[in-house]
Formats: sequence, C-alpha cells, structure tokens
Amino acid sequence: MAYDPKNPMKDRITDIGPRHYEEFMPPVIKKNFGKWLYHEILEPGVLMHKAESGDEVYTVRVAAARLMSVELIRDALNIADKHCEGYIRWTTRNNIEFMVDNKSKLEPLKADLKANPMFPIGGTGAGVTNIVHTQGWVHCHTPAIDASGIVKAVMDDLFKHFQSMDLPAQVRIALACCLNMCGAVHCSDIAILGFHRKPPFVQHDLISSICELPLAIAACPTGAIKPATVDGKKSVSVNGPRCMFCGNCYTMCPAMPLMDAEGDCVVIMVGGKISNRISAPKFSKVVIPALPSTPPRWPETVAAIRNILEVYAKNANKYERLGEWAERIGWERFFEKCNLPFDVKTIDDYTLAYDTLRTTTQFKFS
Amino acid sequence: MAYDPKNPMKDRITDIGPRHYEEFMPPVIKKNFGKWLYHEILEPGVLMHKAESGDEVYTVRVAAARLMSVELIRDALNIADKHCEGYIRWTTRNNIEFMVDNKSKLEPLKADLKANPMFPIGGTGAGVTNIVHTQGWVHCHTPAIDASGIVKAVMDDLFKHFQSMDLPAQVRIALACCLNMCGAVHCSDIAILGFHRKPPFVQHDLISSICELPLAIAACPTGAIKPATVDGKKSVSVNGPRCMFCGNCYTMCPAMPLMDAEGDCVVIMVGGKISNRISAPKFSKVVIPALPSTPPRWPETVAAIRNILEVYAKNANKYERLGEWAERIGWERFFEKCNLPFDVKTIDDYTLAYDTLRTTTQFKFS
Amino acid sequence: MAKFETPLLDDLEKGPWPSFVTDIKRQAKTKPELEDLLGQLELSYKDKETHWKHGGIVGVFGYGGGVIGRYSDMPEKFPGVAHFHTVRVNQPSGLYYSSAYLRQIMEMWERRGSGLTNMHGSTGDMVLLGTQTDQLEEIFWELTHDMNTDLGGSGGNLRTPSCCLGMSRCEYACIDAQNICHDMTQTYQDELHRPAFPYKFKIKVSGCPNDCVAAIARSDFAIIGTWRDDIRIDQAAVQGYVKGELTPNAGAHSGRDWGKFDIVKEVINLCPTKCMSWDGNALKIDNKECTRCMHCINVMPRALRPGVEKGCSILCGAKAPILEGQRLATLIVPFMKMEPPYDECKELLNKVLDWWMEHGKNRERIGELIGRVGMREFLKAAELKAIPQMVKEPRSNPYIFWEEADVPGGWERDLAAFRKKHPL
Amino acid sequence: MAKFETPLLDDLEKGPWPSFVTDIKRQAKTKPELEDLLGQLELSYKDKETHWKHGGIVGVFGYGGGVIGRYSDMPEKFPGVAHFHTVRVNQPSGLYYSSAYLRQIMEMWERRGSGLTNMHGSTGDMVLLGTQTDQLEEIFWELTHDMNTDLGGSGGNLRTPSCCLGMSRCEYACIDAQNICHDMTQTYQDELHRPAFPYKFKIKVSGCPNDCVAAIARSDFAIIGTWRDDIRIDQAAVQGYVKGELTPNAGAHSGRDWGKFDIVKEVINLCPTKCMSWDGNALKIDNKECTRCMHCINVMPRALRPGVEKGCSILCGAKAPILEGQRLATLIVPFMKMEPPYDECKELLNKVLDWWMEHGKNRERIGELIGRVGMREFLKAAELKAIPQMVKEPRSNPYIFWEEADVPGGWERDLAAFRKKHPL
Ligand code: SRM
Ligand code: SRM
Ligand code: SRM
Ligand code: SRM
Ligand code: SF4
Ligand code: SF4
Ligand code: SF4
Ligand code: SF4
Ligand code: SF4
Ligand code: SF4
Ligand code: SF4
Ligand code: SF4
Repeated sequence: MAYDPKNPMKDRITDIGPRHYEEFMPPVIKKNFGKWLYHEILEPGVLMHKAESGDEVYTVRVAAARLMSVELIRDALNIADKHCEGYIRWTTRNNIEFMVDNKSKLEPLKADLKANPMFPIGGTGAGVTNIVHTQGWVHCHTPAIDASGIVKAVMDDLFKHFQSMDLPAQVRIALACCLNMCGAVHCSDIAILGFHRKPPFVQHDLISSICELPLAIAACPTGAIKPATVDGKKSVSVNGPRCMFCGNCYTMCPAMPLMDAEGDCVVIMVGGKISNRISAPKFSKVVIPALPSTPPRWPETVAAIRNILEVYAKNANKYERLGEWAERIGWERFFEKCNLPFDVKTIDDYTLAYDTLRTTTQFKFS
Repeated sequence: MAYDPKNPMKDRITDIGPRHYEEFMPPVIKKNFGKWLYHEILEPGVLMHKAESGDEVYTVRVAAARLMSVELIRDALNIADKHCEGYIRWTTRNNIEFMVDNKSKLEPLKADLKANPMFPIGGTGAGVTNIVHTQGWVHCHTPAIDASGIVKAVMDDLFKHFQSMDLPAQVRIALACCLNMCGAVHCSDIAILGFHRKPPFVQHDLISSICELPLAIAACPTGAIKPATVDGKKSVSVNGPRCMFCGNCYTMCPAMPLMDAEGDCVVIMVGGKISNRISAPKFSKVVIPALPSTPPRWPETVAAIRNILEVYAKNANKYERLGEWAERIGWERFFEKCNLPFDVKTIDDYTLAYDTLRTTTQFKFS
Repeated sequence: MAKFETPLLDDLEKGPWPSFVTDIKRQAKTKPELEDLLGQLELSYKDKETHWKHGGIVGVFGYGGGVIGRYSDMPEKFPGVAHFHTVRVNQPSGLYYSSAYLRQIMEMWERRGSGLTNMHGSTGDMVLLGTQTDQLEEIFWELTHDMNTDLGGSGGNLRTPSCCLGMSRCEYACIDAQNICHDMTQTYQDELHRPAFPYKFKIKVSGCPNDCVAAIARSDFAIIGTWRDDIRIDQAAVQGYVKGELTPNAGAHSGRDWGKFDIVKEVINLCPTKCMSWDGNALKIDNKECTRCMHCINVMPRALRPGVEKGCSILCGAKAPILEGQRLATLIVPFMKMEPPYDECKELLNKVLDWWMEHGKNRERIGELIGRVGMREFLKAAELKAIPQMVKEPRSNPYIFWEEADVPGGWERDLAAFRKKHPL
Repeated sequence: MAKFETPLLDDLEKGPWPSFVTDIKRQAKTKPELEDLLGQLELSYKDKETHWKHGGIVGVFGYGGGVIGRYSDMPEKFPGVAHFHTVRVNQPSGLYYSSAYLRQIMEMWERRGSGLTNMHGSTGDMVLLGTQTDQLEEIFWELTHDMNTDLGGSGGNLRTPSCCLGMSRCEYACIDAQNICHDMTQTYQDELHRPAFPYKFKIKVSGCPNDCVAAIARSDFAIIGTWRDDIRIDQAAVQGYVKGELTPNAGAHSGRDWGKFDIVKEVINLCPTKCMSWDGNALKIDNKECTRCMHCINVMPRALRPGVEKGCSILCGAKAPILEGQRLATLIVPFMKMEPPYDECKELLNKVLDWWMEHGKNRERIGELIGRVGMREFLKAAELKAIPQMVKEPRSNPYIFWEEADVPGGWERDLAAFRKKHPL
C-alpha cells in the first residue's frame, strides 16, 4: 500500500502522534524505570547510574554536529547495534548517548567510538557541553549569521573543556542566528546571537503586490514603518532611527529585507542560566554589542568567548555559574576582569529598562 | 518701610534665598564643623557627638506633631533660649532637636522637656521615629484619608517604640494621603497610603465651562476618559474598569472628583528603605490593598501596623530592616507569619509587573 | 569531484569538533543535491548573507504545521535546493530510539529527501532537512503507515511537547516526564496539527528543578517536577562525602583540584535559604524553609534524595524576545500531583488555552497576553486562587484596578448629594 | 467655648503622642480662624472626605511658586478658612534656627496668617499654613525685607533643595551637604521662582550613603557623599568593640539584649560584598571590593571612618508614582569632588536641565524622560561616558537602537546590487 496522489484521503492516517517511548528503551532502562538511586561521572563523558535493583547502566556521551547526514547516523546506529542492543539516544543538547548494562561492555564501546573522530566523548559535568543552535545559512531565511559554522569554530577552540570537567560549574553555550532566538540563547551562560544592524530597505516597486501593506506597518513594534507613496506606487517608508532591528517586518513582508553583509553582526550575551540550582533562572545579558561576522572561522567571536570563559574559570567559586559569579563580583568588575569595553548600547532602554539601572550608591570603582 | 500695594515694585527684594545656615548654628557646632569623631546614643532620644577637639555636643530629640502652632513653637523656643543658647533644629523627619555643649546641661534640659507632654523624648536608633506625612484633610484637596489624625493614632499605639530601641533595626513609617505620595511612602519600612477606589464622576453640566476637555482626556494614563455628549452638552465619560484611580484627571479638572467616603481607603505597604546600608534602597510593597478609613482612630490601620511591626520585631535578625527580613524569608512567609490574606490585587499588573512574578521553582510551601 | 569549490567551508573540516562539512561532503556522494547545498552555503560564507528566500506555505493535506517551506534564491545556480523544505517528525519522549526505527526513517529520508537531518530541532523534533513539495504527501504516508509516526508542530499551533529523560535514567525525577510528555502530545493532537491558536504554544516537561529540558525558559506551559515533604537523608552517606569516600557532585568537578570537600562551604553556606546545618555529625534540614533548589542533592546524590510526596510545579509563559521581550515562565501552580491520565493538569491547560484563544491577539504568546492584561485576568480564567508563591514580591506601585464589586457601595454616585456636601 | 463641637477630633487629644488637636485648640483662642479649621476638619472626620476645593493659582508678583492656593468648599459655614493658602518659606540648610529668627517668623505669621505651620513640609520648606490672598504680598515683603528670607518652590520649577545636617554634627559626612544645598539654592534662584520647567525638579544632598534626607528616593538630582580610598581603621577600637568595651552601632540597639557583640556575625558576614575578614586580631578590608554601604562604619563608628578622598555620587530621576510609576534615582556619576563653587556639578546639572527643558513633555519628570528616551540620549546630553557602574546589570534583550554612524557602511543600501545577489 502506498500513497495515491489521485486519492489522497484514502486510508489516510492522521493524529497518531509519535511512537511510544517505551518501545525504544534499552532493557536495563525499562527494568529500572523510576528506580534509580544515584549516578557517578566516571570520567568525562561517561556516566554510571545505579538502580535500587543493583543494576547499573553505563552511558557514554559523544558530541554531534546536530546537522547530521543519514550516513553518519547509520555509523552511530552501527555502534549501537554492536554494543548497545540496538538502542541509542540523543540528549536535549544534541549529544548522542550510548548505553550498556555492564561495566565490561564499556571499554569496547569506548574503543569503537574513539576510532571515529566524529564521535568525541565528553560533555558531562562542569565543562562545556554541546552548543544548542539553530539553522543559520544552512536553512533559514532570516539569519544574520551562520549557525553550524560558528558552533564548529567555537567548539574546536573549547574542545578541551568538552573533554574535561575543570570549570567551576557547567557552562552552557547557545547560538541563535537571529533574534527570534530559536536557540533560546536568552538563558545561556554564554550566548552567540546574530543581529541585523541596518533597517529594512523597501522594495518599493514590488512591495504592494507582494505584501499587505497594513500588516507590514502593523508589524513594527516601534512604529517605525509608515505608509508612503514612492514613484507613484503605494509603499512604506522606514524611520531608521526608530528601528530596533527586530526583523518582524521582514517576517511579515519579504519585500523588506534587513540582511546585509556589513551590518549583520554577532552579539555576545553572558550570564544566563536555566536550572533552579542555588539561584533562580536568569537571562543572559548583552556584554559585547557587536563583533563582525567573519566566516569561515569567526575569530573575533571565538576569541571573545575563550577570553570570557577563561576569566570566569580562573575567578569563580566552585559550583558558581557564570552569571552568579558576575553578580557576586558586580557587573562592573566583570567588565574590568574580562577587559571588555563598556558600551552605552549594553544599557537597557527597552520596556523593563528601569529595573536594570543602578539605584544605589553601592558600586565598585574600576 | 512697609509694603505699598499701590507701588508693589518699589524697593522689592527677590531671589535672596534662605538665610545662611551658619547664622543659626550653636557655637559648639560651628566650632567643630566637619571635625566630628564619633557619636553615642546615651539613651533613647539622647545623642552625644564627640569632636576631634574633644568637645562634645549633647542632643535631645523630641517628637513633634509636624502640624504645629506658633504658640507651641514658642514653647520650644523658650526651652532653647533657656538651655541651648537660643538655638534649635528640626530633623528631616520633623522631630525637634535641642543641643547643649556640656553634659551638665543635659539633665536640666531633659527635665524641662519632660515637663511638657508635647515634647516626648525619643526617636533615635533601632526604634520607630516620627512618621513622615502629608496634609490630609487639614489642607489638601485630593486626599483619600486624613494625615495628622492617623499619624497620631498610630504613634499613640507605637509610642513605646519611639521611646525605646528594641527593634532589629530602625523602622521608618510614612503616610501619604493620596498616591501623589508627597510623604514619599514609596520607600518606607511601613507605609500608609490613602487611595480612592471609585472612578471619578463627571459633573456633566459644568465640566465644559470649568475644564479644558482635551486636557482632562489626555490626563488619563490608561485612556479611560473619552469625549461624550451628555444632555446635549460636551462632556466626557469614564470607562470605570480601565480606571486605576490615579487621580490625575481630578488634578487637571475639578469637575471630576474621585473622593468618596465609602470608596476611599487605606493601603498598607511595607518593606521599603532608603539607606544604602547592606542592601540597596527598595520600594515599599502593597501587602494590604484596602482597610477602611475610620476616623478618628483608624483602628484597623493601627492594628495592622502593630501586627506587622511585632511579627517583624520577633523574627528579624539584628540590623535587618523590615524589607530585608521579608526578602530573606520570602514574601510567601511574610504573609504567613503576619497572618495576612494574599490578595490578587497585590500582584503587580503595571509596567514593570513581569519583574515581580516568580520565575523559578524555588518557593516555600505555606 | 565536487560540483563547487568550497574553500571557505573546507576550512571547517579541520579541528577536533565533528565537522558537518566533512559529513555533508561524504553524503553528497550519494545525494547530489547536497553538492548544491554546499555550493549555496559556500556562497553565503562569501556573501555573509543567507541565500534562502522567505518561506512559502507548504504542508500536507489537513495539517497546519509540521513542514517548513524553504526555497533557494538562486535556484538556477543551485537547482538541487530550489525547494528544500523541512519535515518536522515528532520525536519519541526522552529521545530514545531503536536502531531499527531510525534506520527506517533514514532509508526513507535518503530516498525522498536530502539525506540531511537535525538531531534534533530546538523544540525537540527530529528535523528532516530538505525535500521537494511533491514528496511531502509521500513522506507523510510512509511515516504514518510504515513507521507509525506523526509530524510535529509548526506555525500558530501547539508545538511538539518535549521532556528530559526523567525516570528512565535519572534518580532525581519527581514525575514521569516522558509519560506526561507523550500523554499530552496524544491528547492534544488536534491542537498540534490544526492551528487554531493566536501563535505558537510550547509544552515542556522536566523531571526536577534542574530543568534539563529548559522548560522554564522555553515553554508556554512548563511542568517541572518537585516534592513537598522532606528531603531524604542518609546520614552515613553524608559522612562518606565528608570523609572523602564519596566524590561530591558525582564527580562533575573532578577535572580540577578543588581541595578537600568542605560540607559547610560547599553545601550549608550555598543553600539559598540557609535552611541546613551541620554539627560535624548530622546534617539537618529545616525542610519547611527549603525551596527545593536541588543544590544539596546535586552535590551529594548518594546521601540526599527528593522527598516521597512528589508532583510538579507549573509555570506559564516563557518565550524568546520577539516581540515584547523575552520572558521566563512564571509560577502558576506550586504543586500538583501528576498521575495518569493527568486530568487536573489538562483541565487547567484547557482553561488556559481557551482564554488565550479568546483574548490573545494575532502573534501574541500567552506570556505576552498575561503581561498585557495582568495576572488577575489570567487567574480568573484559569480558576486559580492568587497566592504569594506566584510572585517574587508584591507590587510596589499602588495602581490597583479595583473592581466595582469589591468597593463598598459600588461605583454609582449621587452627584446631587455630593454637591450638597461639597458645593462647587 | 469652642465655636464647633468636635467630638471626633477630641478623641485625638488622648494618648502619649503630641496632639495637634490640643495644640490647635490652644492656638484657636487667639486665632479664631482656627475654630473654623477645627470645625471643617471635624466635618471631614464625619464625612470622611476633604472639604478643600481644588486649589486656584495665587502667588506673589513675579514668582511662579511658593504659595499654594487653598479654598474651603464650605466658606459660609467656615468663613475663617474660606481662603487658606500656604506660604512655603525656604528653610535654612540643615534646619538649624536661632530662636530670634523663628520668633520673628512666628510673630509675622500670627499677625498675617493662621498661626499654624508645618515644621517642615515634605520637601523641606517651612510651611506656613493658612492665609488670605490679600496677605501674600505683605508677607513676602516682610519675609524679604525684615527677615532676609525668601519663598521656597512649588509648581513646575526647581523645588527648595534640602539636605541632611551633614558636617555640622555628623562624623560620617563626606561632603558639606549644607553648603552645597545653600549654594545650589542661591545659584538656581531663577529656576526656583520662575517656572520654566516641564514639571517639578528636586535637589537633595546627603552627606553619606545612609542618606538621611532620602535623596535617592525623593530627588530628581541626588548628591550623596562617598569616598574612593580606604576605610580608616583603628584596630585598637575594633578590639574595644570585640571585647565589649564599646557599644556597637553607638548604642542604637541597646533597648534589647542581643547578646555579646559578634564581629563575624554582625559585621563580616553582613558586609554585602564580603570584602572584610577578621582573624581574631586585625580587621582587614579589601577596599577595592567595598561598595561603601556604611554598615561596618555604622556598627563601629569609633573604629571605622570613611576614607579621606571624599566627594559625592550623583544619582538622577527619583520620583513618586504619579504618573509612570515610582522611580529611585539612578547612578549617573560615581564620584565627583565637591569643593565650592561646585562648578563641575553645576555644569552637569545645567546640561541635564537644558536637555529636560528641551525634550520633557508637560508634567514629565526627568526620570520619566530618561525612561522614555533611554539612558543613551541622556548621557549624550549630559556629556557623560557610559560606564558599568550606571547599571545593576547589562540589558538582557538585544533590542539595541544602532545608530547609522556606528554601522559599517552606514544604512544606505544598493537595491539593485542586493537583488542581483538575491533575486526575488
Ligand atoms: C542528558 C540530559 C537530559 C536529557 O534528557 O537529555 C541531562 C542529564 C543530566 N543532568 Fe542535566 N541534562 C541535560 C540537560 C540539562 C540542561 C538543559 C540545557 O542545557 O539546555 C540543564 C539546564 C542548564 C542551565 O541551567 O542553564 C541541565 C541542568 C542540570 C543541572 C544543574 C547544574 C547547575 O549547576 O546549574 C544538574 C545538576 C548537576 O549537574 O549536578 C543536572 C544533572 C543532570 C544529571 C546528573 C542527572 C542525573 O542524575 O542523571 C544528568 C547527567 C549530567 C551530566 O551530563 O553531567 N542537569 N541539564 C541533558 C544533557 C545535555 C547535554 O548533552 O549536555
Ligand atoms: C537627624 C537626622 C538627619 C537630619 O539631618 O535631620 C539623622 C541623624 C542620624 N542618622 Fe540618619 N538621620 C535622619 C534621617 C534618616 C533617614 C531619612 C528618613 O528616615 O526619612 C534615613 C534613611 C531611612 C531609610 O533607610 O529608610 C536615615 C538612615 C540612617 C542610617 C541607616 C540605618 C539603616 O539601618 O538602614 C544610619 C546608620 C545607623 O543608624 O547606624 C543613620 C545614622 C544617623 C546618625 C547616627 C548619624 C550620626 O552619626 O550622627 C544620626 C543619629 C541617628 C539616630 O537618630 O539614631 N541614619 N536617617 C535624621 C533624623 C530623623 C528623625 O528625626 O528620626
Ligand atoms: C527549526 C528551529 C531551529 C532549529 O534549528 O532547531 C526553528 C526554526 C525557525 N523558527 Fe524557531 N525554531 C525552532 C525552535 C525555536 C525555539 C526553541 C524552543 O522551541 O525551545 C524558540 C524559542 C522559544 C520560544 O518559542 O519563544 C523559537 C523561537 C522562534 C520565534 C520567536 C517566537 C517568540 O514568540 O519570541 C520565531 C519568529 C516567529 O514565529 O515568527 C521563530 C521562527 C522560526 C522560523 C519558522 C522562521 C520564520 O520566521 O518563519 C524558523 C524556520 C527555520 C527553518 O528554515 O527551518 N522561532 N524557535 C526550531 C524548531 C525545530 C523543532 O521543531 O524542533
Ligand atoms: C506640602 C507637601 C506635603 C506636606 O504635607 O509636606 C505637598 C503638597 C502637595 N503636593 Fe506634593 N507636597 C510635598 C512634597 C512632595 C514630595 C516629597 C518630597 O519632595 O520629598 C513628593 C514625592 C517626591 C516627588 O517629587 O516625586 C510629592 C509628590 C507630589 C506629586 C507627584 C509627583 C510625581 O511626579 O509623582 C504631586 C502631583 C502633582 O504635582 O500634580 C504633588 C502635589 C501636591 C499638591 C500641590 C497637590 C496638587 O495636586 O496640586 C499638594 C498641595 C497640598 C496643600 O494643600 O498644601 N506632590 N510632593 C510637600 C511640600 C512641602 C514643602 O515644600 O516642603
Ligand atoms: S534564530 Fe532566526 S535565523 Fe536562526 S533559525 Fe531561528 S528564525 Fe531562523
Ligand atoms: S526591523 Fe523591527 S523595528 Fe525595524 S522597521 Fe522592521 S519591524 Fe520595525
Ligand atoms: S499626598 Fe496627595 S492628598 Fe496628600 S498632600 Fe500630597 S497631593 Fe495632597
Ligand atoms: S483616576 Fe486616573 S485612571 Fe482613573 S479616569 Fe482619572 S486619570 Fe484615568
Ligand atoms: S530535569 Fe531533573 S529529572 Fe530530568 S534529567 Fe534533569 S536532573 Fe534528571
Ligand atoms: S534543596 Fe536547596 S534550598 Fe533545599 S536544603 Fe538543599 S540547598 Fe537548601
Ligand atoms: S546622611 Fe550621612 S552624613 Fe548625613 S546625617 Fe546621615 S549619616 Fe550623617
Ligand atoms: S562599607 Fe559595607 S561594603 Fe564596605 S566593607 Fe563596610 S560593610 Fe563591607
């Protein structure tokens, strides 16, 4: 039975949802479901979970470029078939996990993984794990920067932290190629954000046939877009100084592109977190308003991140997340210690700006 | 030479400013200006300041109802003349201070003060000092409550804390009779705020002759006021559910009064502070959205404040201001410990509301 | 030989991190459209601009989401990616797979798509990257008929719910995150596939406050496991940590010499509520004051465990900055028991969705709606009582929107009586 | 016998706190208008509503402020307060008085006013409460000619600056608050008396971060003393506190038995920056990390003193909630030396005022203007460099308003070239 384009509704199946997860659990996982006692990280990338039953499951975590070919996935499946009874899992940060139910199976598994440079082991504990990221130039229409390429450049540079647990706490890095922030970089220890800096230009000759002008006008949260007649045609005009480069106009109307090789840049944000451990979840903060977008290796971005990471690693207390450290020493110290210039653009002027201004005489001298 | 109404500009003197403060300083103050070494609070209401020169000045602080008659002030001046070389000062919280330059002069001064019940000694250190307050029904046109009367009722009740220093830290109470907040209650440990709860009614027959309608309409921050024609006359209508009772319309247009015996109420706010000591200055927070306005003694208000003060006194650490205590234990505990119902109205829904919502799984169970 | 020179991309074949370029190049040998993809990507690396056009609306019949349309802006030059749509396949909860299942998907995707994937998309879907419009129905047919699998969400609808691995392999899990996630996905199939929402809506489920699926930051409705009784303490194991027999934080910090474990410095003093004490012999926790931040448990997993009265906290309204600024989810239910079929939770969610559908403006996330109209309206609709746990602190402005019913005597006023008292 | 029965007010004659009712009653014997005041107030106590009308504009010739018009809404019943205007008299800095001077004012006020005052108004003025329109010029004449004293501010102008007592009697004072206050008052006489501002503007000066005049909460321009070198330590006196020879916090807590002074618990651990240490012998402060909160100095005034390199921090924009919500003042200058004639400070203030006058809307405080247009515009106008001390934390949203000059290549775009690269 196959799809019949002439009769699309015939035997159609819908709304069945995903496969049930139980089908996919390795036996030791299924058996000890909900009965785990504790875990140990045996070495970077290798976890052991102990169950009440006494069972143990050994997990080997390996990196993956989230952008993966069918062939590469098959390579992973081959390993899973050989060592893991045909089971495999991905983590919520796009690493791959191979599980075995006995310590004796660990070394053979690791050996096969180590044989393939596409599967480096690591990503556990107080280190740098995989970067959550987005599409970039590989698939999206609104990016200011690429995604996979920058991630590769940054992780090449930070690779030793992927394979060691030598930081004060886990450092989560994320990348989003535009401020839609599909990478949810708004709560990361270090975030790489693609940002447009030129207001949309308007394709006056075609806009009225491509877009609903009122929708385009209404799309702008700052009211920067106004109706206009250009060369006798209905169009819109953009008040550049009122534009905050959100890109919402382009989302609503393709005749208003923002992207521009010179204008598009990398914003570095730091200090966010998600876990409720010790301190509450926090947003990342803009600390470098713009670095140039410089493929293929974005050296300015790579260097900026390494610098911040190293200063943090050297100065923070054990268990202290990057943002907790910055708050403890004060952001003025953060800028000083990281040797970052402070730019007026990092002062908030959006809706909750007041709450970010310093309303005390307490501060540290630089 | 006197004022000549027929020739008002003749010999007119303007822009001379206040008298120079040096004219009014007791000699010991003038001599040791800027050369003070330390101070001691000898007993509630009595301070000793030691100068580098070895000089000492003894200050006796007494309460005053800020609303004072010429005669009462003369009573104070008589004492100043008798004991203090004719000098006197007021504090920034409307207490009166009498200073003597020698310990031997202290007891005679105190004796005369104690003889007059209008001059109770106190108001120093970790206690309750005078209430900063506003005009109320004695002089203002927008109050929701009286000022001096409530202050009297509250201070009668808390009097022992004015004359002792038995609290964890100073407790500053303030009162404002409407949300213009001339009493600047927005940063007080405990604040008493007068609040209207009925939207302005409109004097349709006269409004267009008394007010500029466009100004009245523009005055409303929530856009609740719209032009309307009533009985053939130009007027405005008020959309009650959009009114936040700010009173700005009445300030701009007397034909739109808000006050109403039943609607007007007392709001209790707590946890504000001004000093930069330990923690940064903080706003007071609404913890009781409405208590009835019940002259002449406002017993509900008096009881509410005493309750909060006592729970605080019992539970807070030494040096801990009320707001610091509430933050340390968590506001959910504050409500519980003070046995206050939590009202949805105390959840912020104004411009910075987001920042007050709980964005973590960290909380205490009640 | 490659169809296009890719000197810039080639540079990304170096270095220790897995190279997507190397990977794609290999796959391109059997999937020539990937040559075009590399060519276009190289051009983007040169131009520093994307070469994808504004997506059009494509999809499978009867579904409002699950496919993202994508077209090259240089179709002549790169015909293999002229159309390059994404198919979002709903992942199984917890991201476990059998190789049999994945091989099936891979085989299909090699045949009908580009052979390139994202494992996984940021929302959690298995993302199959790059196919033609005419393949969509075929793919859907095979997915549903042959693989018993459905599409995920996109557009203004419920997005594919996701979760951490929860009870399957984590001792901290206070709820069965996977089961909840799966159950919600099944219950809300209609909402997932047939957009009737003002905008997207995301559900994420984490087993405990460590929040390994970032629910609090990335979901409109976040279900996060917690407990309400006492942390379970094994004092002997505490001694084990103190004596150095057990490695703190399960070894997560073992890459550096942090010195001997110091329970006071590392646990007692870092507890955010300071509700713990250590007298050298026994660890005490004043559980009433504990806010269940997980720190002590994370540091001493063999000695401490969450309590036994488990359930979840529910938080609502997280989102990225577009348009009204980013929000974290805010607490709306401190504690709810979570047993299948999760009726209480679903009843709540239904109320929340109904209210949002009624009042939400186009492209307004639920968090933004709450921001616009206030918690009061939200709580009324959700039939939840206001409690102090919902706020960090009470309001500091007095701008309360009183309702007429709450004000003695209502709002009606007698002008004549008033003017008698107060002549103008 | 009293003109009106005042049973409600009479209740306020009881109790230990000084009774304004008792006071006014006594004064009413010689100032019969106060009988009417008591009568009207009693009526308010009965009605629970004010009986004052919306104020009209009254004042003295050539001044835009200093007088608050006030009229009874029951002038027939209470003719003595039919007009009951307030005269705001500019207080001397620090609120010291000679009895000679005050007696002069009192005599005048008994003659030309109600004999009732506020000592002082919330802004700091000596408030003379209740007189008739025809008395205003007379009062002004006497104040200026006979008492060498001027009116204070009201309306949309500079309000009477005020200060703590500063160096006159406080060991903590880092600046001469009184002199600064007086000097500013004199320099800005024109701004004080002739409204040219969008709204009110308040200046307050506190000698140190204890902020005894509430500058940070209540002034548009707050000058608060501080220091930038090291806290001076007298180790012997520290020992004195530790040994119990000296009373902590100058005795401010002596009404209760808080136990023996514990320097670690009470000072070291409460230091907000944790920059202090105590080894049993010597107190050490890592001054670079100190944020000069005053706590340790307040606790041990005989052992610790502010440094010697003194000056002020300047903060801007505090206000009450009307209309855009309350604000605390925000830091704009971390440190400025303050020596007469305070030129640097005045130059800054002038720039701030000019900018506000140019851009502020009617009834928009400077803090609200900063809120509306952002710190960037403010700093440009004030010619201040942005520094991290100005913020608690950097922005967490990416919505930066880039300026064309800051973007490589500016904003002009070549449409044709773009479309060549990216055909539609
Ligand atoms: C596998 C995974 C869940 C999954 O369903 O896939 C997972 C698994 C574990 N997490 Fe996690 N976390 C996973 C994503 C997360 C995330 C989400 C994210 O990063 O997007 C977070 C929140 C991040 C944040 O706060 O910004 C997260 C915050 C934590 C924390 C809190 C750490 C902290 O210092 O704040 C812990 C506790 C700990 O590490 O001791 C934790 C603990 C754990 C434990 C120890 C739980 C357990 O007992 O098994 C697991 C191994 C940790 C390790 O790798 O060292 N997990 N963990 C995810 C692995 C991602 C990866 O490939 O690297
Ligand atoms: C006289 C006065 C200044 C004046 O120019 O009039 C003054 C005088 C002193 N203040 Fe103050 N403060 C005065 C209003 C204030 C205010 C303003 C206000 O309340 O409106 C504050 C800020 C209040 C707040 O934070 O909400 C204030 C916060 C402080 C603090 C910080 C206390 C804290 O725990 O946060 C100190 C330090 C201390 O008490 O150790 C302090 C310390 C002092 C010292 C000890 C300074 C000194 O060495 O002489 C003075 C005696 C304190 C006492 O009374 O125990 N003064 N002090 C004011 C007396 C008001 C009154 O009559 O009660
Ligand atoms: C594929 C994916 C990124 C990825 O590489 O993983 C993605 C891709 C797109 N997102 Fe997203 N979003 C993806 C997860 C997210 C997330 C993360 C999450 O769900 O945890 C977020 C932030 C969380 C949130 O929802 O707020 C996210 C926030 C956005 C937004 C901003 C929404 C907001 O309310 O702030 C937009 C803009 C829009 O909807 O117009 C957006 C829009 C888009 C569009 C549809 C672009 C557009 O304007 O039409 C992207 C299509 C790219 C493409 O060519 O495939 N995407 N998007 C993720 C979905 C894969 C999956 O189903 O698993
Ligand atoms: C007399 C005084 C209250 C008192 O009893 O002490 C006072 C009385 C009035 N204030 Fe005030 N304000 C007084 C200090 C304050 C303060 C405190 C301060 O200056 O430190 C504040 C809060 C700080 C601030 O400026 O934000 C204050 C914030 C207001 C506001 C709200 C301003 C705002 O931007 O939020 C208004 C409303 C207005 O201006 O329309 C206002 C308006 C008024 C008016 C003029 C009422 C009106 O709408 O026209 C009041 C006249 C009452 C009367 O009958 O005399 N008054 N007013 C204070 C001035 C005495 C003096 O000169 O010393
Ligand atoms: S972050 Fe922006 S550019 Fe990147 S995938 Fe999401 S919508 Fe596209
Ligand atoms: S990018 Fe955003 S702010 Fe700029 S014009 Fe477009 S919609 Fe308006
Ligand atoms: S707070 Fe309101 S009612 Fe009271 S004096 Fe000020 S303006 Fe008048
Ligand atoms: S009180 Fe305020 S919100 Fe209500 S109608 Fe008047 S101006 Fe508008
Ligand atoms: S969120 Fe909690 S239960 Fe889920 S994997 Fe993370 S630590 Fe385990
Ligand atoms: S879970 Fe967190 S709050 Fe609770 S006792 Fe442990 S460290 Fe303290
Ligand atoms: S602000 Fe400082 S200097 Fe001024 S009186 Fe208060 S403690 Fe003294
Ligand atoms: S002034 Fe405050 S911050 Fe500085 S050392 Fe003393 S307590 Fe610490």
